[in-house]
Amino acid sequence: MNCDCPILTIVTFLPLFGAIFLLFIKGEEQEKIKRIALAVAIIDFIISLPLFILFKSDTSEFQFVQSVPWIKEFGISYHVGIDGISLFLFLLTSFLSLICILASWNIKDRIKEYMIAMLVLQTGMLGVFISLDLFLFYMFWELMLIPMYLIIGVWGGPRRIYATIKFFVYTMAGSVLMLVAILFLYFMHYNETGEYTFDLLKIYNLDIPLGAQFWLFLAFFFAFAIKVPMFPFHTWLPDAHVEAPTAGSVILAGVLLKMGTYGFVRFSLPLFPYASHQFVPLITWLAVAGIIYGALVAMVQEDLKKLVAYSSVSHLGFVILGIFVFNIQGMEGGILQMINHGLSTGALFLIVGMLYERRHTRLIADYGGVTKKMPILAIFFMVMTLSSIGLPGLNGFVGEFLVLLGTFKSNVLIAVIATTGVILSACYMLWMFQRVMFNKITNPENSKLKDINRRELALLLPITILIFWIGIYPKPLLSRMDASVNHLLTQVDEKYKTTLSRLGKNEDVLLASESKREDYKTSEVRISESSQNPVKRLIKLWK
Amino acid sequence: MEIVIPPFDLKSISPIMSISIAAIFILLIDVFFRRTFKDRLGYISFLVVIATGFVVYTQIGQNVYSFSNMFVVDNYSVFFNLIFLLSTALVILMSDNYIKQEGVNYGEYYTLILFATVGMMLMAGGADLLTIFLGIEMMSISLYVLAGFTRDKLRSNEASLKYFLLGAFVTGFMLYGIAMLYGATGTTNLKEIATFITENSGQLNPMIVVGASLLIIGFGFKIACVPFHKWSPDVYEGSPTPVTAFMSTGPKAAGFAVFLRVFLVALPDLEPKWSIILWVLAVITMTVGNLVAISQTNIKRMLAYSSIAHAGYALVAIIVGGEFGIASLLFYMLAYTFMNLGAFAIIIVLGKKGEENANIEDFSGLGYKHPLLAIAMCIFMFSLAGIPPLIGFIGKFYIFSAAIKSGFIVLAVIGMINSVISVYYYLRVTVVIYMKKPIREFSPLSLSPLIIVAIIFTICGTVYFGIFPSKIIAFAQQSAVLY
Amino acid sequence: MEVPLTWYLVLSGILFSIGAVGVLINRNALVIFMCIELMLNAVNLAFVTFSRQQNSMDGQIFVFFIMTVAAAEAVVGLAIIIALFRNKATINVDDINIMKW
Amino acid sequence: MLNQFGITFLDLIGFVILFPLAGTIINGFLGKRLSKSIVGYVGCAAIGLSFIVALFVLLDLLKLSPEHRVFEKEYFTWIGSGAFRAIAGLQVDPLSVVMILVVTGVGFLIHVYSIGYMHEDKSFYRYFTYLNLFTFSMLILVLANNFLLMFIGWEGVGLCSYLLIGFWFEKKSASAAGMKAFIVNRVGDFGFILAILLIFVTFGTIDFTEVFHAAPEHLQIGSIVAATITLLLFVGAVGKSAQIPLYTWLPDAMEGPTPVSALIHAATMVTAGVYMVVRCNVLYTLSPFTMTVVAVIGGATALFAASIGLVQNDIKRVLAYSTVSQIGYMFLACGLGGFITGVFHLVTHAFFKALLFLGSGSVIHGLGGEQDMRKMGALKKYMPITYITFFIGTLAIAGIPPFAGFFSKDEILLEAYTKGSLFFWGLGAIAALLTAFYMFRLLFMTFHGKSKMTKRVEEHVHESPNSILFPLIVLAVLSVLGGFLGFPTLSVINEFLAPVIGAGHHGLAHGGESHHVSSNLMFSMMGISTGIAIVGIVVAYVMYISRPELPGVIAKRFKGIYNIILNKYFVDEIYDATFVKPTLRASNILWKVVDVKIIDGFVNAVGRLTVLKSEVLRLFQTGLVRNYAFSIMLGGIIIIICSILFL
Amino acid sequence: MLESLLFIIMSLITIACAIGVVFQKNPIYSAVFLIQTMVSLAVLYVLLHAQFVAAVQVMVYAGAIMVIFVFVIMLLNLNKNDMEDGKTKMPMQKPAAIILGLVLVVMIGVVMTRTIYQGAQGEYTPEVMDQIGNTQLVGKMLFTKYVLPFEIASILLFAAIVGAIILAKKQIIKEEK
Repeated sequence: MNCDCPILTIVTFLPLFGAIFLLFIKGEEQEKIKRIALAVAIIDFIISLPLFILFKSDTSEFQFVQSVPWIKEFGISYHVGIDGISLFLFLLTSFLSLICILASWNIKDRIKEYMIAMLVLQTGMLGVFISLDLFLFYMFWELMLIPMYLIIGVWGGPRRIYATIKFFVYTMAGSVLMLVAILFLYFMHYNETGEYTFDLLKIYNLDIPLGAQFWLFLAFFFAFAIKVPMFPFHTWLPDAHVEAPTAGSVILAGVLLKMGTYGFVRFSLPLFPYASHQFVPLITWLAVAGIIYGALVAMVQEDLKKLVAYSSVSHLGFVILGIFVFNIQGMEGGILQMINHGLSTGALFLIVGMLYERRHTRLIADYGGVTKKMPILAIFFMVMTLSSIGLPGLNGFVGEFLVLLGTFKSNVLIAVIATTGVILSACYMLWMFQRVMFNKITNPENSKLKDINRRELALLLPITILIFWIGIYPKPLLSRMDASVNHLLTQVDEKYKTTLSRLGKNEDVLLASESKREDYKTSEVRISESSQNPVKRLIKLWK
Repeated sequence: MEIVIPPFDLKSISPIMSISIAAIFILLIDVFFRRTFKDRLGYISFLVVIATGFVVYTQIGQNVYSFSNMFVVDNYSVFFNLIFLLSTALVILMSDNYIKQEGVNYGEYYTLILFATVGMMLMAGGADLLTIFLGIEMMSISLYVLAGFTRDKLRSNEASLKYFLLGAFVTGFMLYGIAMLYGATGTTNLKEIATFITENSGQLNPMIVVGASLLIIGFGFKIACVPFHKWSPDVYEGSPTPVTAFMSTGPKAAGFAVFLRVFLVALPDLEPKWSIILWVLAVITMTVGNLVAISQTNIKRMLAYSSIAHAGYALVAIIVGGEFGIASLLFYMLAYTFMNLGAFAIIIVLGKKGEENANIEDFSGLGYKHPLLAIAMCIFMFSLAGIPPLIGFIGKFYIFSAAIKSGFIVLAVIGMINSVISVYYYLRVTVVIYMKKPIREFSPLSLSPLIIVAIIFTICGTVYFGIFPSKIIAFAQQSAVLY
Repeated sequence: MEVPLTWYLVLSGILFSIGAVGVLINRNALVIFMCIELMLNAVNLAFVTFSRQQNSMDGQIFVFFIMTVAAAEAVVGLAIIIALFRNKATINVDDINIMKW
Repeated sequence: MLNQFGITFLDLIGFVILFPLAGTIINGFLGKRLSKSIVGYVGCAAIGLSFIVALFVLLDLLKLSPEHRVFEKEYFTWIGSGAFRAIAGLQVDPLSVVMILVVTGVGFLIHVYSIGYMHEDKSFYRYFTYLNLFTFSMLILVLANNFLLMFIGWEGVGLCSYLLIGFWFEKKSASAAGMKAFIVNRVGDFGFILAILLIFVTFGTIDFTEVFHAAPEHLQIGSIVAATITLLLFVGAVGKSAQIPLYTWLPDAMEGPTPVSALIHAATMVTAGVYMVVRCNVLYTLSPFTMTVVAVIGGATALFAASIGLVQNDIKRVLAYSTVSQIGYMFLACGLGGFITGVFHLVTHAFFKALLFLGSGSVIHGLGGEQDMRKMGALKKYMPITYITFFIGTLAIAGIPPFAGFFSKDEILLEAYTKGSLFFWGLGAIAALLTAFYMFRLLFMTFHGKSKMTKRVEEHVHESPNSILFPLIVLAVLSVLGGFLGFPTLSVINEFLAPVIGAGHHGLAHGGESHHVSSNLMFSMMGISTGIAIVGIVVAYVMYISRPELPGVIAKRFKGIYNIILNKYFVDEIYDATFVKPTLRASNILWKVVDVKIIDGFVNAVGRLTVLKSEVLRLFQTGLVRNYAFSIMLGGIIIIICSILFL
Repeated sequence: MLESLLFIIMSLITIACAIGVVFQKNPIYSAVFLIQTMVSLAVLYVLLHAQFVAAVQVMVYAGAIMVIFVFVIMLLNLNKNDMEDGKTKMPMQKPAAIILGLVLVVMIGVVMTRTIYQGAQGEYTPEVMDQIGNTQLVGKMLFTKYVLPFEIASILLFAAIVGAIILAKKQIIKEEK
């Protein structure tokens, strides 16, 4: 906040400048291009790290804010900032982008264009997470479609064109309605205050009539639900994943899908609290359906990437569930799960990519016994698999558990059904792992496999470290989220309650955020006390 | 009978005059100094257009009626004039190469383009149905000829004939409409028509209504809105590519200029009627345009349908009306000029003599062979599809925000859905460019410096004004008042 | 002044319609063009009638300009037809459809 | 209680888990480059050191007065979100100390054993990594101070079990068994997670101390919440401890290396369920209904598994079913309120079952991997030490005094009789009979009678190396002596564990009061159970030593029943048909029909329809001028008509 | 009375000739009918006191423009049969067009008869016109109020001529090869 240096802007636009710089380099100098792109990504990542350290976890205000008028005529400003919700997604993005560029080292075909697309994509994604202006947000939201579209379409698999067009049109179809809704909000704000502005923070204060809330929510919902993708809108995902090159899949799973869930948190909930509450049954059921459905369908996939893609549907069901239970655990779990999914699924795609590079097939049936030849990969693969199925001690569990906890508090039945997802995820992931990595090598092709090289190790190792870190000590993340999530929920709650009281409904609302912040602090104090004198405390407790 | 000759406010028509004179001079130069200036005519006309642009620029804020209220100069017309001149200038830049290559490097070409520009300027500045009519005819006749300019080509002939026959046919309807308005109100002056209608608003005058409807046919034809659009795909396909580029931008903008001025200045009292008609027209226009564009294989034809669809979007601005609507129309027209001309410029560059690169499939593998051109083409396609941060997006955004502001939410939603459909076929071009293997050799490009300038300029416009549209928006807002 | 001016207008309407129908049903480009001229004539009649009705000259002046334009169009139109004929040796508009769909 | 360093060993409890972790890390990262002996030393040392620390911890704990024998060490907040917090902390109390001693103690022996047993294996270091990791997880499980941390251990051991079962991953059956184990365990975990959620929602905390403290005040006895929580927890326990209906994974788990079976699938991990039930005894006592369920399932499993064990021919499978059965006993005890008895049996079982497994491992090792008992026999002379230790183990499990199993099993039967009813006693008694029978059947088939080994095997048969024999001997000693921990009159373990039961201070606890039973009853029960065991042994002797043709005759006569039992009551097949197959079929339908045809079909249909519309609409563009003119005129007239008539 | 009679006769001729234009197979006959239509219209213009327009109608339209038409017809040497070969591609076009035309007639007729001009009357009554002279008035208007359109018309004609020349030139001259 007090940082004068516009660190967000630098991090966001540095890749873009990198891309522009790359334009002037001859396409033949592949090595140089790769190095430069990598350097840009590394620098970008390093610059983004201070955010984590400088971030103040005791405030729900947006930090590192920068606000410059952009298109004054429309009241559009370049307003960026992050809070505890977007911080990690932002960092995740810069991290995964770096990984992806490194993962694309073996691309031979038009590397220059590829790297440019990657870097532009990075700017787009980073921009989405920091935008505090609806217009800006929409702009980045659409901007990142193009490079992604190209990455899938140019460097993808055999059915890439179908997949990429489907991806693009589907996503676009969702987001145009959002644009209408954004415009509606804009004019609504004008009608109420006489000020033309797209500033999210100002529009937050808007009191939207209930009927309008319904439609607006729906408009945003489609955009985000398609992006997530939620259960019945998910069919673009397997196609896109299967056809995308490795890095494309990683980015797609790791970051792009988070845009939808992030959108729900950042926009849908605080803007339309009443409608959000009204839609809870529908959305939670869809989410649960997604969890189970994704898992079941993943189980019978024959293609590795498809399997992971469907598992994404399942995992993101958890995220959505967490967001729409309106309590702090659910929301924090949801956000954490976004990051977890980004890491573990991203890594899974990396691994699938590594296998694919060696064997040029993604069919599970073509593998078997790979562990024998690639023991190091097997370890990483195992870790990612376990993280994906939510093994305690790894990151997946923390998020999943918090989501389930939050869900359980608000709807036991749904929580119970969602928990079955835990069983199913073990089924499909382990089964897949078994078929790919275990058993005897039956396919002679597999006996020629080489274990991962140093570059690939460098891809997987940091992710693994993060996976363990989040699994074992997620507090740095959770504590940074806490204030923002709390603030968000309180905001939603208050608005919802006023709406209800205006409607004359005095029904007892299940309070979402029970001002947990104090609780949390006291618990910290308690720990420090207790560790000093545990016995005394125990005696006190016993009496 | 004493004759009082009114003062001639030549200043107000100075742009028109300069262009007309230049046109005639170019013809003369071509006749007398062909040897020396044969290859320079493009430069000369370009410079004239630029110079005229400055003249027009000085007219900002003048707001005068001149020549017995036949003609008006206001910011609205200035803005449109600038669009016309922009489009003319770019088309001139793009033509140079083309007409030489096709062996039709005549001074008449530039003359006619300039005359068409004169016609458009008359349309934008016409304050009387007569002036407007003459402007339309001036423009149309020039375009009929231009469409058939490569006259040894059957396609060109056919385009020309179709355009001509249908244009003349529609002119009949439009004139009948003007006649009816005249018969009902006793005047052809826009302001006076409005005054008359306002004063006698107690009665529903069917003649005015029918007259207005007939005008919709006439103007609708010029802007190619469904169901008066059918000429445009054929004509766009058959005409010489620079002419197609020209037709899809300047004259179309002129059509909108007239459309909006006539309906907002002369017939505001009938708004409840025509806005519903236009609502329906807008919806079917964008839908049909976008839908049919999907199945096109010829890129010029595809762009023709896309241009129909864009006309549908722009119609929304007219329906919305008001300052916001007008400003959005102005902006949209400018945006469209940039991106569409850019796209055509690329098509021209890739054209070979005799066979223009007309099929979308011919672009296969362009990304491998000519990466910069490919990027440029993609930028234009994405801009046309309305994807940020390009100018097409801002334009669409502007129009639909105007629509939403005035409560046309359904219209906006339909428009948005349409723009999704449109994404599909614009994407196909990029798909072909980047994701298909080349099916043929690209001939070595003969890039004339002029067309490079044109491409660079359109790209810069498309991108820069997409990211920083502030200035233009301000200008459009300031120009959004019909004097 | 026994002939009501409306009759003239009705006549112009009839002429206009005949012209329009003529455009739709003829296949000869020249005849189509003639029918268009017929339509313009109908418009002229209407203008003159209105002019008479309102005791103003504006309508007649308009007719003057319409004639000018008609002349210009005629010149261009015939030139186009000739150019086409040179290439294709027909002016049957039904045969002129290499560009469609 | 302070030593010269100013800290108690209680404070050093962390080292108990740190050593195995360190072992894991060292072996995991460097193992490939280290020599096998170093790997083995590191692995054993890690556990050994843990064991030593655990011993000191025990001593320190004993210094405290019984009601203060609870010590918590909190390290950091693991998950903190709103009011929810899970603290990474360790809890030392008599129960956990008993458990860590068993885990590290038995674990150490098995590690030592493994050095010999696994020596030929290429992935030696991997094996020790897993084993150390397992110990680490198991220690977390038993030392955790809250449910969620316990769950980490819980899943951690599950993971290691998975990895170790599938250790020879190239064997399809092994990797499949590992997966089966994991997934079935997950089914149990499903219950566990829900239980944790419900506990948090009910009590606002998941800390053991706080929950158990609050439970009696919050919940009525027999309240639905208590029943639900305990039932859900029990689902978890059922999964982990391989009880009906989730026991099927355990026999398959025998695909793993034998020491693994000994450590994980006999001595420690599978008893985690029992540990958990005992740990939550406060909650369980609040729900009599659950207690009954626990008892019934325990008893039923004991009998059921024992009956399967009767006819199995794979030496390890027999032991596996016996394990299932024995754990059933423990649950039976717990369900009847005899938590301490359950723990007691857990401990003794750990000794003798580890012994038995290791013994069988020794046999298998000696026979070069043969596991089918029908191809053994007369090993007595080839492997005398193995035979003796195995015989001790068999006596222990059969419940012959004074071996360990006798005391604990007898106590359970006593418990069943006094607290429960004749029904439960009956279950236990029959199971005991069967146990004695099948164990001696195993013994006889393996070590006695005629050799049925193939020639090739026979030439290679040899006594195992010392690293294998040493643990056998130690465990044999423990199997002999272990029972005296719970010797009816001077029951050390009862006294030691008493504070844990019922959270020590409220009146609901009624664990470990076998003292109240009249000694008359006690001794008659002892007699009866000894009698039962002897009957079993005699029958086995008759059938397999004196009249070896008898089993075949019986099998023929009761062919139907025999087949059913031989095929384990077709439970696997039933599960396959009722759960696995339908799920897969449903998934296939979901994928191929719902996903591809319906949902995606709809999406594509929208696209295709648009293109179709496009194709149809473009046909209106005929290329004919007159058509165009017509459409212009038609459009114009429609507009005019509309504008006049309708607007 | 005479006037009405004249009107009726002339209008009938006009309509008949117009129909003749449309339905004649031979373009040359169509042209002749068109000339006749225009001449009869000129008579009607005179009846409407628009002598100048009537004169221009005869001279420019019937004379000049139609002469070009005939000229072109001759030039292209079209005969009847050119248009007869081959079936029409649009069998429904003709009846539909006639129906549409009828609708149009009815519509325009209704509108024209229902609407009476109610605005202010201009100063140029037939009497005034007869007094000043129709042609003078036209001239005056052209150079005062309509000076701009007049000038534009000149450019328009210029453009048209340029266009016609470029299109109708015999061949594209291969540029100085």
